[in-house]
Parts: sequence; C-alpha cells; structure tokens
Amino acid sequence: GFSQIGSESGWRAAETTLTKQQAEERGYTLQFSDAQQRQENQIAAIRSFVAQGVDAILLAPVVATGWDAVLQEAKEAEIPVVLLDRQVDSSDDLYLTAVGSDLVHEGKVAGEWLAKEVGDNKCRVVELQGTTGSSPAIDRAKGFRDGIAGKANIEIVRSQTGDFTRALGKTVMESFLQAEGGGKDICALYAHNDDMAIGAIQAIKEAGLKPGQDIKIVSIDAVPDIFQAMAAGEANATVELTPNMAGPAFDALEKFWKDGTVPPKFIQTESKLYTQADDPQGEYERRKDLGY
Amino acid sequence: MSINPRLYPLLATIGIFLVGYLISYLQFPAMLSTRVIGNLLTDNAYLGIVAVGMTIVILSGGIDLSVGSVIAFSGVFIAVLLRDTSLHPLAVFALLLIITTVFGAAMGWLIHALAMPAFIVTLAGMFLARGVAYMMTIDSVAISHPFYSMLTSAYWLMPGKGRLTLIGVLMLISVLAGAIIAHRTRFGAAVFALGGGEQTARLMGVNVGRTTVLIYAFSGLMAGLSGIVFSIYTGSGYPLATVGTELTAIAAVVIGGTILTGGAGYVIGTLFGVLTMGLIQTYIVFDGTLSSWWTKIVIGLLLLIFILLQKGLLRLTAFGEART
Amino acid sequence: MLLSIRSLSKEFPGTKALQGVDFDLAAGEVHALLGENGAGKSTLIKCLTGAYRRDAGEILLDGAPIDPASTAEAQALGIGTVYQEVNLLPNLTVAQNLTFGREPRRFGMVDRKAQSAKARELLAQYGIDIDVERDLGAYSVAIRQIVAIARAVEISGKVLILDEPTASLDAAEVKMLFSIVRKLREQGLGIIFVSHFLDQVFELSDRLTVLRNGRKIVTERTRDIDRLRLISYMLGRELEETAREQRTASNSKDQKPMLRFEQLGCKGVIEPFNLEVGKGEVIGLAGLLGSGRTETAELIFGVRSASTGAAEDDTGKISHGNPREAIAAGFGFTPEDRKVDGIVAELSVRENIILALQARRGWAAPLSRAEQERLAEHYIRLLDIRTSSADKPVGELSGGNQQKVVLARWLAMNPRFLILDEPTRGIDVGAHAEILRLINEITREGMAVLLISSELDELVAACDRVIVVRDRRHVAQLSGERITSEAIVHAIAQPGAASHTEAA
Amino acid sequence: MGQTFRRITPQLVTLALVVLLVTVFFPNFLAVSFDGTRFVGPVVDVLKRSAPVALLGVGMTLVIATRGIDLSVGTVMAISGAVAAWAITSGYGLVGAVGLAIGAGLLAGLWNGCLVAIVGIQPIVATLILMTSGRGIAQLITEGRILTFSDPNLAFAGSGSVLGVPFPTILWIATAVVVALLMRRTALGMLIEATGINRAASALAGVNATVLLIAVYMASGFCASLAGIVATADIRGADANNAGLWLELDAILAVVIGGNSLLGGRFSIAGTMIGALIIQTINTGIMLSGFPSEYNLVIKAVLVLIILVLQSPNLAADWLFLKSMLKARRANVRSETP
Ligand SMILES: Nc1ncnc2c1ncn2[C@@H]1O[C@H](COP(=O)(O)OP(=O)(O)OP(=O)(O)O)[C@@H](O)[C@H]1O
Ligand SMILES: Nc1ncnc2c1ncn2[C@@H]1O[C@H](COP(=O)(O)OP(=O)(O)OP(=O)(O)O)[C@@H](O)[C@H]1O
Ligand SMILES: [Mg+2]
Ligand SMILES: [Mg+2]
Repeated sequence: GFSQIGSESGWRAAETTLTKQQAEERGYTLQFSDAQQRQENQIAAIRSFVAQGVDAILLAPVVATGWDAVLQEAKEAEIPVVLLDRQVDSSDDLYLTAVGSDLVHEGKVAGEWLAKEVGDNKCRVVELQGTTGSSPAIDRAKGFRDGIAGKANIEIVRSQTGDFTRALGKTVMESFLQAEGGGKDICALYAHNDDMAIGAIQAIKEAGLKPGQDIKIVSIDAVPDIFQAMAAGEANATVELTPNMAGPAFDALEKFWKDGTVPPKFIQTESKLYTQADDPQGEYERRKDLGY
Repeated sequence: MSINPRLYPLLATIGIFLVGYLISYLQFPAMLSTRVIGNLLTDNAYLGIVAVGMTIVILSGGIDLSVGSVIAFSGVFIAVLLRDTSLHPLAVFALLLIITTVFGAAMGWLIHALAMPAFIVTLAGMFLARGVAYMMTIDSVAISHPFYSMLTSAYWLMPGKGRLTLIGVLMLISVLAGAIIAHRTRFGAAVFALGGGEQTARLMGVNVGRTTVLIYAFSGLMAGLSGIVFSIYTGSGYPLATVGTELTAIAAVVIGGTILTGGAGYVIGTLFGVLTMGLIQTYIVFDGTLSSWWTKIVIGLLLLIFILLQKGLLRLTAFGEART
Repeated sequence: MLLSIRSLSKEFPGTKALQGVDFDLAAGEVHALLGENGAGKSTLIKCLTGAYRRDAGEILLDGAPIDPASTAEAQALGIGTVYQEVNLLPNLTVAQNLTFGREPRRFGMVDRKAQSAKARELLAQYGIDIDVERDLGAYSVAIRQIVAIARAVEISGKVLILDEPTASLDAAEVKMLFSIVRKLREQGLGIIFVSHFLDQVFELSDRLTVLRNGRKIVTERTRDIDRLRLISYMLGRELEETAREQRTASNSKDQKPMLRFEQLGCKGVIEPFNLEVGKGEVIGLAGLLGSGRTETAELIFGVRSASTGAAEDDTGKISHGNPREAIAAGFGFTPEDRKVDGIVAELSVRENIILALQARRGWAAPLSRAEQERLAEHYIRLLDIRTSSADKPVGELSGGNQQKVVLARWLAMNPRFLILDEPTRGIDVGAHAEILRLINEITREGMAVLLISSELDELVAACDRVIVVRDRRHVAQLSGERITSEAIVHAIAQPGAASHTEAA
Repeated sequence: MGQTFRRITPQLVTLALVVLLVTVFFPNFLAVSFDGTRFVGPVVDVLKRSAPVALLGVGMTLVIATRGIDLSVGTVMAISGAVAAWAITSGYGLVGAVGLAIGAGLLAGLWNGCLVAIVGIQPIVATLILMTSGRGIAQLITEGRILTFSDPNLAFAGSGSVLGVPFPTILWIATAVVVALLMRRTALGMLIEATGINRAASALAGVNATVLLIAVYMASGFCASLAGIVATADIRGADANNAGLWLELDAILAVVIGGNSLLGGRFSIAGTMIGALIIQTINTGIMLSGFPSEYNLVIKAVLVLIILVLQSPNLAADWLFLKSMLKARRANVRSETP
C-alpha cells in the first residue's frame, strides 16, 4: 500500500511515477491511494490497507503530527510502515524507517551557497515561501536563515507565500519588484521550490531585468525546467530533492524481510547542490522523462 | 401502501447506500468485515458531526462554508492551549465550544442583521477562522496529553476485530441529537419553516432573527465538536487541515436527501450521505489502481451517479403516486 | 371597544398606503373592511399584526396600547390572522402547520401523536378528513385556505382577521366558514373580514368600513347601507352597470370554428375532451374546486403534456406541446396563482407587461425603450393599474393590480385564443366590471376567450357557452339562453343532468 | 448610463477607500511610469492581475442572475489551460490552441447547463461535480506535471501588451463591455433576470428558460476558458494542479461585492468588475505591504467583512432613515422658530 499526499506538483507526480516503476521492477503489486492533500484521507487509506492486510505501507505524510493512533494500528497488525520524504512527530518505534531528505538542511545548503556567492557584498534577498503552514515551507525558511546566519551583509527584505505554484511565484515576484524600486534593490531571490522560481524568472524578465545576473536565483527541488533555466543562464542554483524515495524504501524493506535487519530510523537522501557549473543541459535531458 | 411520500428521499438514500455496499462487497469480500464498518464510522466521525450542523443550516435554507476552517481552528486552538498552558483538555474543550458557538452565532447575527446571503458571510467566516488558526501557529502541533491518549484508545472491540471507537459513537450520538432537534422540537419546526420561506415563516410567528442566530450557533457548536473529534482522531492541530470539508459536508447532506434550498430533509439521511461518501473513499482505496487524477474523476462520477439514481428513484415514485 | 386604531399611517417609498386611518372593532361583531385594490386593506392588517411597522398612530386592545413588533407578539395577544396570500408552509405537514408555534409537547419534545390528533380534531370542525401527516403542499388551494383559517381561528383569543379568505373556496366551504365565524362571534370575538364579494359582506358582517386611497371613507352598520351606495363609497363614483347587461349574442354560431381540440386528455389528470372554439367566442369553464378546470387550461397551453389528442385550425394541425409552441399558435394564458406562475416580482410593471411580447420576438430583437414605455402607459391607463410609476417592481403592487398586469401582458400579445384562469380572483368590484367589459370588447375584435371562474354570475354575464367540469371530465355544455346560475349549479351537482343538457 | 453609474456608486466608493487604505501602507501604490514599451506600477499590476477573477466574474454574474451558481469555473480554467498548452505543444498552432481551449470551456458549460436545466440538479451540486472531477481531467491532460510551452504568440495572451497596456487587462475589459452591451442592447439581460426571479412564470410567458439557462452556463464556461488561457499564457505552462484553485470563491465574492444578489434577478456586470478590482487591490495591497504571509487571510477576511457591512442593504435603509429623520427634525425646527 502506498498512501500518497496528492498530485499538487510535478515533483510529487514524479515521485508517484518512480514509486510505481520501482514496485513494478521488483514485482510488487502496489495499492495506490491519493489523499487529495488531506490527512484524514490518508488515515482512512492506511486503515483500509490494514483492513485489506497489505504486506507493507509506504506513507508520504501530508503533515508531521497526528499519526500515532493509525501507526499504532498498523503496528498491531504487524505491517511495517516506511515514511517517504516527510517526517512525522510520532515515536520512532511506530514505523520501520523514514526515507527522505532533511528539509532544513536543504534550506541551509541554499543559504550557504548564497553566502559564498555574494561574499561580503551587501545583498537584499527576497523570499518566495511555500504554502503557509506546510512543513517544507517552515523548514526551508529556517534552514536558509541558518545558512546565512552571521552574514550581516545579507538581509531578507521581503517574504511572502507563493503557495509553491508557478503562477503565484510570478505574481508575488511582480509585487516584490514593484515594492523594491522596480527590482533594482533586489540582489537575490530564494524560492522554496523551483516552480515558484520559474514563475519569478518570467516576472523578472518582463520587468526588463536579467534573472541570474541582476538578481541571483536559488531554489530547491531540481526539477527539469529549472535546469533549462540554468542552462539559459537565468537561474543560478538549485538543491536536489530526489523523487526516488521508493528505491531506498524498498531496499530497506527487502533487507528487513530477508533477515530482519532493522534499518536506521532515518535514511537521508542526498541534498545535492547544482549550479550552472554542473552541466544543466545534461541534467535536463536526463530528467525530463521521469514524469515531472 | 401507506408509506408517507415525505419519506421517499430518505428511503432512496438508504437504499442506494445498501446497494452500493452490496456491489462493493461482491467485488471485495473483505468490505464486509466489522473492521471496515468500524473504520467507516471512525474515519467519518468528524464529517458526520459537522454534517449534522450543516443539515440544520441547509434545512433552514442557508449554508455554512466556514465549518472546514473552524475544524482546523479548533485543532490548532486545542493543541496550542494544551502545549502552552496547563489547562485540562476538558476545560479547553469547553472553552473551544463556547468560542465556536459564539463565532457561529455572530455569523448568524450578521446574516440576519445585514440581510446578507449566508454564502458570503460564512465565506468571510471561512477566511477568518483559518486566518486566525495561522496566526496562532503555522506549524502543526502534536498533542501529547495522557487524557488524549486515553480518548484515542477508547474503543470497543467488536467481534471480528472491528473497533467501535469513542468518536464513532460520538458521531452517532450527534446524529441522534440532531435528529431530535430537527424533528422533535419547536426550534426544529422553526428551522423547517425558515427553509419553506422566510416571509411566510415570519407571518406564522417565527422569530426569524433568534432562529437564524441559533441555527448558525448550532452549526458552530457542531463544527467545534467536530474539531475536537478531529483532534482526537489525528492527535494534533494543523492550520491547513480539512480544507474543503465544507463542500464534502454539503455533498453528504445533499446525498442524504436534504434539499439544498431548504425546508425538506432528514438528519438521519445525512448519516447515510456521510457513510456513502465514506464508502466511495473506501472503495477507491480497496481498488488501489487509480491514479491521482482518475481518483478525482471517479469520485465526481460516483457522486453524479448517486444523485441521478436518487432523482430517478424519486421520479419513479412520484409517477407511481400520480397514477394511483 | 375591543380594538381601536387611531390615525394610523404607513408609507412605502412612493406610496402613502395609509393616511390617518381610524378603525374600531367591538367584541362580538363581524366588521367588514372594504375598498378597491390597493386601497390599503392588507396594509392596515399587516400593521395591526406587526408584520409591518407603522409610521404613526396607535393601536389599543381592550383599551391598552399595544405595539406588536412581530406577528408572534400579535399571536400571543390573541390576534389570529389569515393573510391574503396563503401564508402557510407547503413543506411542513398539515398537522405541523396547524399547530405551529404551539405544538403539544412531552418531555420537552414535540408529541407527534398528540399533534396529529389535535390537527384532525381541528379540521373535523370544517368537515374535512385528510391525512394530516402529509405535506400541506400536496393539497389543493382550497384545503390550504381552510387549514389557514383553522389555524387562525385556533390562535385568536380575541380578534380574528380574515383577509379575503373565501377567494378560493366554493359555496359549500364558504357556508361552513360562515357558520364557524358566527359561532366565534357569539363567543365574543371581534372579527375583521376583508372581501370583494359584496354578497358575502352583506350576509355576514354587522358593520363595515370603507377605505379609499389609504384613507378611511366611512364606517356604517351594514344593514343601513345599500349595495350601490357602498360601491360608490369604494370607487368614489357610480359604477356603470354596463357589464351586467347580457352579452351581445355571439356572431360565431354558423361559422366554422377557429380552433378544434379533439380527444385532448392526459392519463390521471383529465379525461379526453373535445373543444371547439369559435372566433370571438367566450367559453366558460364551470366546476367545483379540483374538478379539473385548471388542468384543462394547462393541457391546452402545453404546460402539461397531453397523452392523447390533437389540435387544429383551418390551416391544419397545430402543435402546442409547450407554452412556447402554444404562444406561437396564438394562445395566451393567465394562470390562477399569479404570485407563483404569473408575476416576475422584482421586474418593473413595464417589463412584466412586455415580457411575453419580448419572448416571442426573441432576445435579439429588443423592443425599444420608447415602445416599451408606450405599451406600459397604454395598459396602465386601459386597465386602470394603480401604480406610482411604470418602473415600480410589480411585487410592490396590491394583489388586484398584479392580476391586471398579468392580464396586460397577454393583451399586449393580441392572441387569438386567450385562456383566463380565475382572472377576477381578488379583484375589486370596479375592476371586476372593468375586466368583464374588456372581455366583451376584445372578443368583439375576434379574440376567443376561455374563462375559468368560480363565480357563476361572472360566467353567466360573460359567456356564450359554458362547459361544466366534474371529477376531471367535461360533463355538460350550456349555451345561449340556457346559461343561468341555476342550470350551472344543477349540472355541477347532478350526474344525470349531463345528458339532459347535452341533448338540448 | 447615468443609472448604471448610480447603481455602482457604493462599489466605486468602496474601491476608492480600499485604494486609499493600501496607499497608506504603501505610498507608491498610485505611481505609474512608462518604461518605453509599457506602463508599469502597482495599479497596472492590479488591472492586469484582476483579469482571471474579472473574467470569471462576468460569467458568474450571469449564472447568479439566474439564481444559480457555478463552482466549477476554477476547474474549467485548469482544463482550458491544459488544453491550450497541450494543443500548442502538439502543433495545433495558436488558433487551434485557443479554439480548442474555448471549446473545452463551452463543453464544460454545456455539461453544467444540462445538469441544471434539463436533469434538474441544484446548481451548487451540479457544478460541484465538475469542480472535483474536472481537475482530474485537467491533470489527465498534463499528466500531473506543468506542461510548459514556448510559443510566444500564446504567451502574448498572458504577458503581452498593446499600446503599453497589458493584454489581459484589455481582454477582461473588452469581454465585460461586450457582454454588458450584449445584455443591455438586446433583451437577453431582461430575459435572464426574469428567469432568475421566477422561472415558472417566465416559462409560461414563453421565455425559453431551458435554453437560456444552458446558454448562461456556457457563457460562464467561455469566460472561464478565457481566464484559463490567460493564466496558462502568463506562466507559459499549464499547471493543472493549481490553476484557478479556489478562484470560484473570489469570483462569487466579486459578484456580491459588486452589489449583485445571490438570489438572482437584477444584475450589473459593471458592479462585478469593480468588485473584482476591489478584491485584487486587497490582494496586491497585502503583498506590497509586507506583512507576514500568515496574516493574509485574516486581513482579507476582515476587509471583506467591513465591505459587506458597509454595503448591506439593511444599513443602506438605516442611512436613508437617519437622513430623512434629520431632515424632518430640521424642518420641525424651522417651522417652530418663527
Ligand atoms: N411592500 C410594499 N412596498 C411598496 N408598496 C407597497 C407594499 N405593499 C403594498 N404597497 C402599496 O400600498 C398600497 C396598498 O396596498 P394593499 O396591499 O394594502 O392593498 P389592498 O387594499 O389590500 O388591495 P387588494 O384588494 O388588491 O388586496 C398599494 O398601492 C401598494 O402598491
Ligand atoms: N400544488 C399541487 N400539488 C399537488 N396537487 C395539486 C396541487 N394543486 C392542486 N392539486 C390537485 O389538483 C387537483 C386540481 O386542483 P385545482 O384546484 O387546480 O382544480 P381546478 O378545477 O382548476 O379548480 P380551481 O381552478 O377552482 O382551483 C386537485 O385535486 C388538487 O388536489
Ligand atoms: Mg390586499
Ligand atoms: Mg384552478
């Protein structure tokens, strides 16, 4: 059983595709359930999985809290649960392991990149946040601030939610540009995901500025389209969040079934930083068919 | 036959639910376990409770779009208060129910005093409740209180390992209470009267203002109660929770045979509407092959089929009635 | 005095509905309140029961000033009211409607059994035995009217107000109602009775008060006043009795009929019937409530689809399967329930009048504003529609004037066959005569009319031919000299009479 | 003309107040400059960004006038956007893409209209069905990702400008004007109002209510498809997951703030357009003012509530009452003084 959050972004669609691919390659039947962004649906789905008696449950939790009861039920039914890409607050004996990246770390990588990039120059940063209240938005904001901590020359002057969407990314960026002297006062943009960054790039171009030069752009996820932008010199850096969470998850499950090896509680995927130096065109070609 | 035609929509709803269940059972025999039935009640407890309030509102010819946000607010309120103060959960519950009831009453008052449509006033209420939830915390907050663990694990193990949980029972009690209020009190009669026509209701002696305030206060109360149940269900408070629940609740009420323009319907019907929605969800999970988008399409189509079946059934009975 | 009203005034935007009206009601009397359409009768009543807030004046009940802010308060004071437009809830059961607000309770909950028992008991006084657990909406207008009366009577401890209670009742029911009203009078209630049926006023009332244009004209003892003087009080002028004269014999006798309906019928609604309509002819439909007159009209106009039968004129078959086809075929129809099926309340008088015309022309060919205004002015003058302006929303007119607007809508279409379902219900004597005169006039120009009416006098005065409907069948036909009230009553009542008259 | 103006005066006053409020928090709000090719400034942004809500509002006004409601417009935006992006990437060309997208919108409207007018399902439920399942259809087309395209002609619909004015602005104003003229210069407006106020009576008067209802939902679908094309063109990609999400609520809000009754009947498209501008001014104002995002909803809710209270018909009656009372008192005083 695989309880997916929904399909709110291309990244998640890619994760779903890859999970299905992995299951197919390894010969498992995958019970897929889409929760339409709602925890209650996920809880209901897990309960149904338990009622159906599946062998293992993959869960991409929509929110960190509130899983104790249902994970307890799964545990009582002796079904191992693996968390994908997001964490939960529950005690860690309720699930087998969690595969994911560290959201705070991602933000920090982005922040550190910017700190290095601008050196000691003064830099006014605008931030496009994710959906208010979602854990990536909270953690990526925090990580970025950790990354630039101690650099008094870098200042976050405006931050507003872009809801992780391209359209709002563009809209909000337009108002940032208006508010900051037509964009002349902005030195860099930090977007919580690539989609918003791509929207913002269009806004910057339409305002007559050069994204990537006049305004440096760093974002997170590493979806194909951002590599295209990087190849065109319009974006500067992105931090990868791999959608292939299922691979390590199945590895862990297989080991567990074979000889009862209990995997570590957190299997961290790499948060690799890509810049224009990393052959963006090549990365684009590699990724574009992954179902993003 | 001496079945009162008033009952036809209700019977149609129940009939359709049973047929739906039968079909699911034939396809997935595992559907007929006490486990699935227990889950159906537990998973939909919060929806059932809020739908009871929504039924009363819709019976009166109104609508309450704020309930989803109020549930989210409730969860956040409880979680934050339990985290930051040493109040006992029961005290927090009481405080919360007072707040949500007053919130509902205030919306009812605005609707009446400003002669504004309920749709818009409660839409503003929807923004407001979620906005306040954001302001309390943007993070999801876990609730860890021994009393809560007790509530979560309060269930009765039915034969066949199904669990009849406290919140499931609470929903059934709410439905019962709602049914009594709607069908067995003078207030209920006033609600139906409003649904039949405000002008006429006024001429018949209904205190329209007071009734409107009470209706939305009741809906607020049920939304608060639903928030409590939801926080027990998930053990946390999260400002982004239950987005769009108001629409699910409305759909459940309508499937339950209540007429959206008000004045006709049964609270018991709403229970079956909720269970039908739950059934659709369960069916899709059991099926387990639908992609994200097909899930959405299929939910919509099943909704349509239920409504069409209901309409067809009613038309048939009305036809039979005309011929006798 | 049981109830005194002192210089009551009420103003609506653009209309002074009541100006300094005084009114007294003694215990144990039936006091008729009379006046033209729009005179302010309903407004006076609504001010009295708290449905409207008055602008000035005072109301004394048993000598003490009262100021009901809502109808609930008035009810608590013992004032029971039947409003002009039926004011019950079709979505509640008969029993719930009857006991609304005073439901019998046990342990704080409504006691359904006692409720139904009480409802049955109340209706029994009116000789009605129906399933009180059904929705009120399932019953006919007459039943609803009686339920409203029964409810008001039950509430009224001191004052009972009846605003045109008999508009949709037939003779037997009216008789029943009157006997109940007399009984209440003996018990010492004060009763206010509004009606446009002067016969009923003379039969029932002890005193009467006439309003005109929102002012009180006179209060007198009924037995001291005669009919003509009463009418001149109401209208402010003498009524020319032209309409009373027998209709000039129809000229269509020997001609080929303009329209022929053959075996038109619908299962369970009405038995198939034949109908021939001559140019310029007025055909009456008589029958008891629920006999199937409206259904006949609806079938012809395509509101209901017929299961059998066809229609033709001299050019051949015509289709009239829905109102639009019927209109295209030159039919017109004013429905009996003007509030539900007739007026478009928030649109202006002007727009209501041109609605059908515009619908026929299609959306792309709008009537010019000037043309609209000309039409509106024309019919407002022709039918004497009382409105402060042609742009007033029609819902703010008095009931009778709304009826005239609907009539104007169809006259503007100049159809060849106009169906009028109870066109004079709730219309005052002056307008009543006016409408009958109008029917006479339009038919002279060749329009044929199907007139449905519960008022036999009206049928007698206006029709060339009367068809009697009973139990959803057309059972008899009277024409020419044979049209008398007695003959119609006879045909309605007597199964045997049918063959007799048809043979004649 | 004068009448229309009087009708929307309260909305204009509200708009002025909201603009004033935003200017207090962001003094440069009214500054407009010309950068050589186009006008720039927050006001221009507002005029451009109100395009989706204003376009949806045009159709929504008509639907609401018939006593209906269309919850599916946001979803129809997503479908049309997806269709347009898919068509342009599959080489159907600009005309094909726009045509297909509009066709999709009309089809969606036809579906809604049939459910409402022929099957007789209540509008809110009928359109709820398309609202939930339609997004699935849109995702089916884009397969859940953002379907990007690079055709500059289609992109023009989102970010191009004519004589310095953003194209979306021109599009929504033109649509509103054309539809408003169509309604008032022909009899359509009155027939729609009549149907909304009393469908039974209108049908008896020969109004083809069924066709009119279907047409109105199709008009709504048409407007939604225009909005969808603009939204897609704007970001040069179809985002089936998020395009138009919850915009139906904003559109309904615009209709009501525009002074139209949700109970159908009399309607004013000009009012709705001002309503859309008010909403967008609030949205842009929130973004410009620099408050943290978590306050967005509360600010919006409070402002909307205040606007509703100010525009409430009851309050208007109270105003008139107060005014006439003052006048009466003054008259009394005058008559007593000599
Ligand atoms: N709600 C209202 N708004 C504006 N004007 C009104 C309203 N109700 C009544 N009027 C006006 O007040 C006047 C009196 O109306 P009212 O209904 O009292 O007449 P009525 O005597 O009952 O007539 P009828 O015999 O036709 O019932 C009419 O001119 C009518 O147009
Ligand atoms: N709204 C309604 N719903 C169901 N049945 C109705 C309704 N109105 C009338 N009926 C039924 O239809 C039948 C015909 O009623 P109706 O009063 O229309 O007859 P009619 O001959 O046209 O009499 P009249 O024109 O005097 O009212 C009655 O038996 C009544 O019970
Ligand atoms: Mg009257
Ligand atoms: Mg009739």
